[in-house]
Amino acid sequence: MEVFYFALALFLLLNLIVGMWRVLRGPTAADRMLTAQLFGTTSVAVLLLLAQAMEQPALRDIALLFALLAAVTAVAFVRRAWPQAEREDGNR
Amino acid sequence: MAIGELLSILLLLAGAVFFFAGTLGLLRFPDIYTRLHALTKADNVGLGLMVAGLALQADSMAAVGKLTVIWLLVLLAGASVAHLIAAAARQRGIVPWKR
Amino acid sequence: MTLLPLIFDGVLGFTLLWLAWQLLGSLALFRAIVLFIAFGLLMALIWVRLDAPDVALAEAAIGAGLTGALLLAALARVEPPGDETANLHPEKDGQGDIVSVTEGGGLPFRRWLVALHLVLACGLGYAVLSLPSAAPGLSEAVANNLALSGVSNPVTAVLLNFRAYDTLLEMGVLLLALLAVWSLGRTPDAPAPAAGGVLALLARLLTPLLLLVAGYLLWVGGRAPGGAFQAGSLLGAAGVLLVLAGWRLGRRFAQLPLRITLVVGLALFMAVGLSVMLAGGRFLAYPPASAGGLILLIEAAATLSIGMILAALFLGSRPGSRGGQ
Amino acid sequence: MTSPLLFALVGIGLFTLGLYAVIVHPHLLRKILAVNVMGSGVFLLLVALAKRSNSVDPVPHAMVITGIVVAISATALAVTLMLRVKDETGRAKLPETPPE
Repeated sequence: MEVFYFALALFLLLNLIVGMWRVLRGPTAADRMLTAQLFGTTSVAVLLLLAQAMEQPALRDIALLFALLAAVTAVAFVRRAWPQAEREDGNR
Repeated sequence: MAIGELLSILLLLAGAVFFFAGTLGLLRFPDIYTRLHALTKADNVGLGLMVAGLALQADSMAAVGKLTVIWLLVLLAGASVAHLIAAAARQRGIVPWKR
Repeated sequence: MTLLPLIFDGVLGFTLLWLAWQLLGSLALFRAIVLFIAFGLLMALIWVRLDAPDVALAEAAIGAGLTGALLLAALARVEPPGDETANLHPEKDGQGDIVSVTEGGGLPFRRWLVALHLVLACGLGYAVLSLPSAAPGLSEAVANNLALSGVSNPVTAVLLNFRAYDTLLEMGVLLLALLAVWSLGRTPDAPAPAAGGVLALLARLLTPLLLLVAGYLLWVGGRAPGGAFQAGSLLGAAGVLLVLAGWRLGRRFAQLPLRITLVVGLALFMAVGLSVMLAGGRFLAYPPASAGGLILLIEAAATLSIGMILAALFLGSRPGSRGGQ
Repeated sequence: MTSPLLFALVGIGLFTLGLYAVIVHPHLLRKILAVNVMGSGVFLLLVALAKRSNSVDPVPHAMVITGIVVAISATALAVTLMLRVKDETGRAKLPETPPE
């Protein structure tokens, strides 16, 4: 069973690496941000699998933190990085 | 026990499939809105199936509860972020893709 | 059986290195920041694999919430808009090849620099590889004295009891950083209009949950991974979320109450240390009987202060320095 | 090759990459990112070396936790400094050639 968990975690990690292509290519800033969001969810899944595989229930707390904070970065992006660009776009 | 384990493996595998589909969609779909759609599938269904599979193996009800809370939180974050990004993208004038 | 975890770790390590290469070589700053956020996620996974769940919690609390928000806000202020955050079109920046970045320094200089860094990396690598493969370090000393510390989580015991000096001074460092930011920061905070709709709802739902989980981490820190720093970082993230949603501290709270909250962690830490001294002990050497309670007290105050300091650091300028904030 | 050793070497790699980027990039925000990567490398080395024997050494863990929190506050300070430089000079980059 432990091997299965690890294999699954590895599979998710590889998924994440493949998804990195979208961060590198874009094209828009929102696409990159979106991919970061997917990375967050994937990390939650990997952590839950590792919690089971390594028999460390404390790892679920880390997954809990990721789940709680998943939105903060994206909110910063929507509220700070994008509106700023938009406002000054209008001034030009 | 054996049936529970088998079911858990099936659920976890199904979850992995959804994560894979989400990544594939993220890479292959033509614009930001369709990619958002793909992403939320991995968020909601993929993680949901994984949580269900792991909950079958969990040793206490508290662990099951924590897993469920994590899933609900990811649902909340995923839905809100998808909405915020899509709204911001529309406001910025990114036109939805049409065939 | 033992091979699979090793493969997992190998993939993790190489991905981290590759990410660092890409993010440091990227010409587009926004892309570099997103890669840095992903970098933080992978770091948390590595801490888990190195049996350091306390560190992973701290990295998750800070890396997932604060770092990304801080850097994105900084980018919005520093970069002339219209190039990369705003782009609707594919960028024409090159591959993330760190050596081919053309700005600054001539080519011979670059070659020398690369050579020197290779020498440095090889030297450090040799030093690490030639270390003895098994070193108990201080783990035995900690384990032997754990019963006297008042807590059963060794990391918390080290942080708040055995090496409490470090933590005390670290609280001071945080406060100093905030003072420096307040005295240097000139850019006034331009409060965005209060958010409505989904964002307001999200902030209202998440903030109480963040407070609850912060309390949980603080409480559980005595016997399981968790503690003041992790809990404080969560409070800081809650503060950042509220700031982003357009919420500001009312004028009544922005002066004295805010300042009291900022220093209460350091002040209480000092007070406990000194009162232990007055009772005949040495500075910060708590009596074992009451150590657990004292540590929880200090940690609770430190959590509040750390959270407030981190949120104030994100805000950048002094709250209340402009009317109505 | 064991996992802790592997991660220790990755830490060295991160440190070196970060150091190179700090020297080479004139843009201040990029320097901030590079210093953060350097710091992560050092943290990684410390925690990896703490796991060499069977019993994990908690002292480096405690150091790294304080280090992570200090790193974020130092980053915030650096960002403020960078914004101040931008205010004074109009750009957040170091000049290509040093002033005479």
